[in-house]
Amino acid sequence: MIELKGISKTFPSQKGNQPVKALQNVDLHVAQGEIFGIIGRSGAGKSTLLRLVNGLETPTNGTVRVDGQEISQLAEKELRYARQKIGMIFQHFNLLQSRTVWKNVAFPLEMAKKPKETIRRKVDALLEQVGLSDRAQAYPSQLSGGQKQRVGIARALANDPKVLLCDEATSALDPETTSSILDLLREINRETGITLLLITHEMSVVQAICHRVAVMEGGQIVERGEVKSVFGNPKHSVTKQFVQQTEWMQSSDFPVQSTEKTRFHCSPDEMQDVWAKIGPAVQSGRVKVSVSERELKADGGMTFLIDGKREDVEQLLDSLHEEADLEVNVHV
Amino acid sequence: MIELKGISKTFPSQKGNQPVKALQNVDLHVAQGEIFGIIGRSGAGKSTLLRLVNGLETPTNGTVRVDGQEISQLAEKELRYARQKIGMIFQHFNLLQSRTVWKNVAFPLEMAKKPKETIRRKVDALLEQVGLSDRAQAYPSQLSGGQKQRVGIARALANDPKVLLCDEATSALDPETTSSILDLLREINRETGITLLLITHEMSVVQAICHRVAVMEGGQIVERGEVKSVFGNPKHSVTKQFVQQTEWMQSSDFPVQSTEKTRFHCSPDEMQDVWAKIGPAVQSGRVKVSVSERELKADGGMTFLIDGKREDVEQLLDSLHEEADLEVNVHV
Amino acid sequence: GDKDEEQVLEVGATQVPHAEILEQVKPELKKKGIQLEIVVLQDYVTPNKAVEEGELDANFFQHVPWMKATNEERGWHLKKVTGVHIEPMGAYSKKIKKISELKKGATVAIPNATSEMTRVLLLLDKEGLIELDNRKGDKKLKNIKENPKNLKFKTLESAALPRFLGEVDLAVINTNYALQADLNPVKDALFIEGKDSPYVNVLAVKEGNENDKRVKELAKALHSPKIKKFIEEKYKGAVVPAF
Amino acid sequence: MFNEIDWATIWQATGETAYMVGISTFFTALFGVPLGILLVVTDTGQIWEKHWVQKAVATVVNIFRAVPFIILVLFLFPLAKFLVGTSLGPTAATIPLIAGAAPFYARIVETALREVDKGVVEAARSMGSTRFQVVVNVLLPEATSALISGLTVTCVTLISFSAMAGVVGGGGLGDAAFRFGFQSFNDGMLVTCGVLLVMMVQLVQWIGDWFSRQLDKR
Amino acid sequence: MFNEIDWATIWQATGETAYMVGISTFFTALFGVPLGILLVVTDTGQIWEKHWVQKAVATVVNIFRAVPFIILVLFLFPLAKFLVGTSLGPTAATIPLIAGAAPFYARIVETALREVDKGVVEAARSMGSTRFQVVVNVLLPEATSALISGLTVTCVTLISFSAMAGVVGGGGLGDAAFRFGFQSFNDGMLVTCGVLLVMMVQLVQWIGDWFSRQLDKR
Ligand SMILES: Nc1ncnc2c1ncn2[C@@H]1O[C@H](COP(=O)(O)OP(=O)(O)OP(=O)(O)O)[C@@H](O)[C@H]1O
Ligand SMILES: Nc1ncnc2c1ncn2[C@@H]1O[C@H](COP(=O)(O)OP(=O)(O)OP(=O)(O)O)[C@@H](O)[C@H]1O
Ligand SMILES: [Mg+2]
Ligand SMILES: [Mg+2]
Repeated sequence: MIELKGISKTFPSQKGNQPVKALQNVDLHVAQGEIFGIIGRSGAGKSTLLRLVNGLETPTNGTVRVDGQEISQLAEKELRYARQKIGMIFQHFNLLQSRTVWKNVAFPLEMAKKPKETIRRKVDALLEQVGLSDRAQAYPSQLSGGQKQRVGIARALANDPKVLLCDEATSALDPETTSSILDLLREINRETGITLLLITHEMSVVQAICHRVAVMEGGQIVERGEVKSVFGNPKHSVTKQFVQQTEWMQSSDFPVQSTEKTRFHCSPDEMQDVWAKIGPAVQSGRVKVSVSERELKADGGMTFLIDGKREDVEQLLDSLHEEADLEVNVHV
Repeated sequence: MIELKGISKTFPSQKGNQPVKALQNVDLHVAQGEIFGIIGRSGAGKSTLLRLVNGLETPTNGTVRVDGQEISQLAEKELRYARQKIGMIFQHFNLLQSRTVWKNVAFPLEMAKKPKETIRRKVDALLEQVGLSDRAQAYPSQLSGGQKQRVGIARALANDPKVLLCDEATSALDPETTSSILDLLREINRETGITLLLITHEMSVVQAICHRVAVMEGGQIVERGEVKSVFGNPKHSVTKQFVQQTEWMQSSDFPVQSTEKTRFHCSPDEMQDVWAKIGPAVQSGRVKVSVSERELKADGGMTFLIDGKREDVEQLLDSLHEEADLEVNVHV
Repeated sequence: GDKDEEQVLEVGATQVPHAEILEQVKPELKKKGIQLEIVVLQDYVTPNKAVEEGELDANFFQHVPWMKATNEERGWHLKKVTGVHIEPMGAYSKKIKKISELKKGATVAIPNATSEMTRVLLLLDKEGLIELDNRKGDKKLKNIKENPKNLKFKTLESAALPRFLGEVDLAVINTNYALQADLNPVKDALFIEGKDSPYVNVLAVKEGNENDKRVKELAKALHSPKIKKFIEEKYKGAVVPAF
Repeated sequence: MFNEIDWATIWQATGETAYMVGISTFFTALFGVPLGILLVVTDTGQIWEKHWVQKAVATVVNIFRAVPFIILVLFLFPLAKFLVGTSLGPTAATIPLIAGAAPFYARIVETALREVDKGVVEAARSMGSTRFQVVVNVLLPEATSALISGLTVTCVTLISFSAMAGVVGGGGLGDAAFRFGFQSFNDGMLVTCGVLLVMMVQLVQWIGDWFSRQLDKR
Repeated sequence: MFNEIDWATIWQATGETAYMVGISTFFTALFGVPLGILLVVTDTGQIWEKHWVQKAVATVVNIFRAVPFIILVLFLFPLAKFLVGTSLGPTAATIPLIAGAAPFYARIVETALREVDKGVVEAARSMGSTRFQVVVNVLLPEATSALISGLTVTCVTLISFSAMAGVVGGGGLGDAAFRFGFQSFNDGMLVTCGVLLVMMVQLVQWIGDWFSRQLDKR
């Protein structure tokens, strides 16, 4: 869906400044329906890379293809149609100050000349989804930072894009809103097969939603691959530092590719029995068990999550239930 | 140091909008030298609360005191001096577009009429600390999002403030830069006894740096206290959701108030023996044990962290060492 | 013409004294079934252009030399119907009482309108203050051959001349402006154009319209004793009837 | 002195000024806005980079602004005849007034549009808006507040410009102040016309400020 | 026809225009900027809310903008005498030019300053800047680009305004074009003066645009 080949981008020098080599010989391929994450330090060139995809920047060298079309070669009109299919969430929101929240979200639909009724329905639904229905008539200057970002998200989704570019779409949001937005994106991805290219510095976001991830440093992609393999076995020093600093985090609300999920708690005196069951199950590789709260509870016990195929999970749960005094609370 | 009493803030209604009750009867006391975190959903009133502290907003009701002075009662001149001692990092950076990075950081020093040489030294040092020495002569429009935020941070610190207000100071930053900024803030806090009031939605930041935390919802503080007690035992539903969604995260790089810290790994067959030791130790309350990686390793085993007074930790470690086949890797 | 049907006659004029004089003949023409519309204009080109192009039926603001020059330069076809009055130009001063008191290097203010330049220079030449290279054709400041008193000339907007009288040693001022500034041309002028001046203000029309009945009525009305009396009483010698 | 005030003349002059300024403000906006838009969008790095259009428009605008008003009046005489059927009177006076004020307002529009946040224009472009849509739905609405206060400045300038409408018999308060007040040494007329002019300016300013404030959403 | 061009007159007129416009642009900026600042900072919700100052300044500005230029000239001649020692000639003409243009530029300054991001002003206030520092170190630098392009507009307006300097014998190109060109039916003079005026405007515009672009850091 997105294909960057041999991309370089240099910002020319300006009075008192060296020219900035923001990107150097970057190749990137994102498949249709994929959720692709880009991480990297501040100034690594992430935003610049993203902006090339919808032609907001033109590469100094190399070609950018989206959906088979070479973006930099498109005529004005084709570029416009191409762009209507590429949504973008900006790092700095870029909302129209003169329009209300509602009208901001309606903007791309109006531009695409959608019928009034369609616009009304779509906008109302989107505002509902991002939790801003009650602020629909407010102007951007009256919104908090996170509210602005949510408007930007709703706006980017309005036109049912095939590709969505997200520049730190959730970095101004609290965890709860973040998780609801990620749920929304994942759902749209599943339902419509939208391709997502997202920049973030929150490992948890990558972890929660991305299929693949690329790590950027100094204008280059220094590491890339499946999220688990990159984070599980970081090679480049930048990735290592990232992984080390942001602990591997996996909560019940961010299922990766799990099919079923179950949570149970056991106290220390049950622990020995439980361990006898889950130790071998984990070693067999059929289920994954993780700890849902990191700190041991005051009773010395722990809450675990089981993740895996339905039958495997059920089998383990059944074997745990055999222990008479084991409390198992199942949340699907 | 900071004392809010019975604060309410209502933004008057505007055409087509209801009036917004951004804050309702909020009390807050932050002690000198304390690092105080505020968390809450988007639109909860966090930014508004922060802006009251340096008088950018005036409360509809209630009093704001900083360093014993009632901010809303101060004469122009006193307010100015008071403000020079209150640094602020803005959610939207608010950099001067017409000044270079260097001149932006120099701004508060120039305003306070510091000698040229002092300014030069101070600014160079700060840019070094936030890692922007090489972009010193760039203009804000030529910076990436994270770079802008770092300029804002350097600027807020330039005047050696006694109180620092941070509105999502690290939310646009990658984990590595975040951690270096947090280190910097912690260091300054330790060295100069600066009081920090910071808004964030990253639990890891609160965890890493804050002494106390307040949780806001709908313009009110719904929960507050020591970070550990609030997060360890969340009472309000918002806090619970936050804690649940952002799992309790504690890495070796973010020591909270621990005195000693030790990490050890045990395989499933050692687990029963280990549990027999740590279960009672946790119940006794003398040490805290937490899990350093959430997911069980392929061998079905786990890595644990022990936290507590040196003698208690050592005692537990000794008892664990008694088991011949137990590998204990100690990182202090 | 039909007595019942009112005929409109549009005449362009400058405010003082032309429009004021025209105002006096309105009732007279009304009786003849002619409604006189006075269009007050402020510069010296527009009224002629408007008459040439048929926007106006006639105008009343200029003297014959100006009309001739305009016709020559633009190829227009304005024609004098009749002369009405002369506005003699005079020299005034607040610093001296007699022209002989004028010092060497004195400043003399004169109107900046090119239409008045020749007239002013001829007047100064006649009074012996300067000598022109010859006395025919249009004159500009550079046509001054001799300037024995080494006079310095300042060109100002005609209407502004009286206001700046105190600033200069001598000012040559159109009588209408002098009058408005409470100067008495008869008493206060150090010298003034004689009645022999060619600068009679005329009622003018486009060639071929001079026999228009309405214009003829207007010309007749302007030459009435009533108007003569009006001019003499109102302008007290500053504007002199030329009929 | 004040008893010499000719109220009939004054009211007529007030009407003439209101008429001329009203009409010419309307047309000034009508021509000035597109010209200003052209000046911006055709410039380097803007959404419709076309150097020759930029140069052409800039030159025309500069020519009209360079020519003194009085010459403009006399040159546009035939145009007035053609457009409004007469070359004399208040209606004809609006032609040079518009010709003088539209290029001026175009420059103000240009400045206002250049102030619009580039990020917002980028966002609109990235959503596949046409250039026309960017102008109509982004540039103009985002700059409305500045456009209105610029129009206020222009309208006030037109009020004082219209004093020169006397050249073509347009009349108006400024002309009346000059002719019946100043030239005729009638201070009563002068002061009355002056006060009315100031009141008119004040009124325009109030209305302009009010709209500008209403439309400023920042 | 073109051989009748009186070059000596033209060069003198060019010099007079340059002189008058140069001086009056300088002083227009000198008075216009503080007035514009006052108009902004004393307004509701601004850093030095003082309603009576706002009203007073706004009224003075409006009065000067309401009075037609020609009347301004004649009213200000005592002032010219007092300030520059003469009430005639180009130097004297600068006084009414400044009086006419400064309030006009003040309004443009006002518009430009109101466009400055409120967040940045807030940031400066929160760092304990004095109001004066906010004006000098934030408002003006952040608005420089708009201030310069506004000054360009004003300067061009002054060029065409200066045509009326003939009232007090100021002369200049506009006056020459009218008197020696238009009134004297000398098309050569008219066109030459016209071309020089347009060139002057173009020059001012180029310089202004160049500075404005240099100073725009967004
Ligand atoms: N100037 C204003 N006018 C009207 N409403 C406002 C204004 N400023 C803020 N609000 C409203 O007040 C409420 C609190 O805003 P605030 O900026 O304090 O939220 P916040 O907790 O900082 O959120 P975020 O995490 O998204 O930044 C929001 O509902 C917001 O829309
Ligand atoms: N218009 C510009 N002119 C000059 N340099 C620029 C410009 N835009 C970006 N840069 C520089 O290019 C580099 C890459 O910028 P980019 O915005 O892509 O970084 P980023 O990875 O998105 O960082 P962040 O996480 O902080 O947003 C930075 O060093 C930045 O300063
Ligand atoms: Mg970025
Ligand atoms: Mg906020």
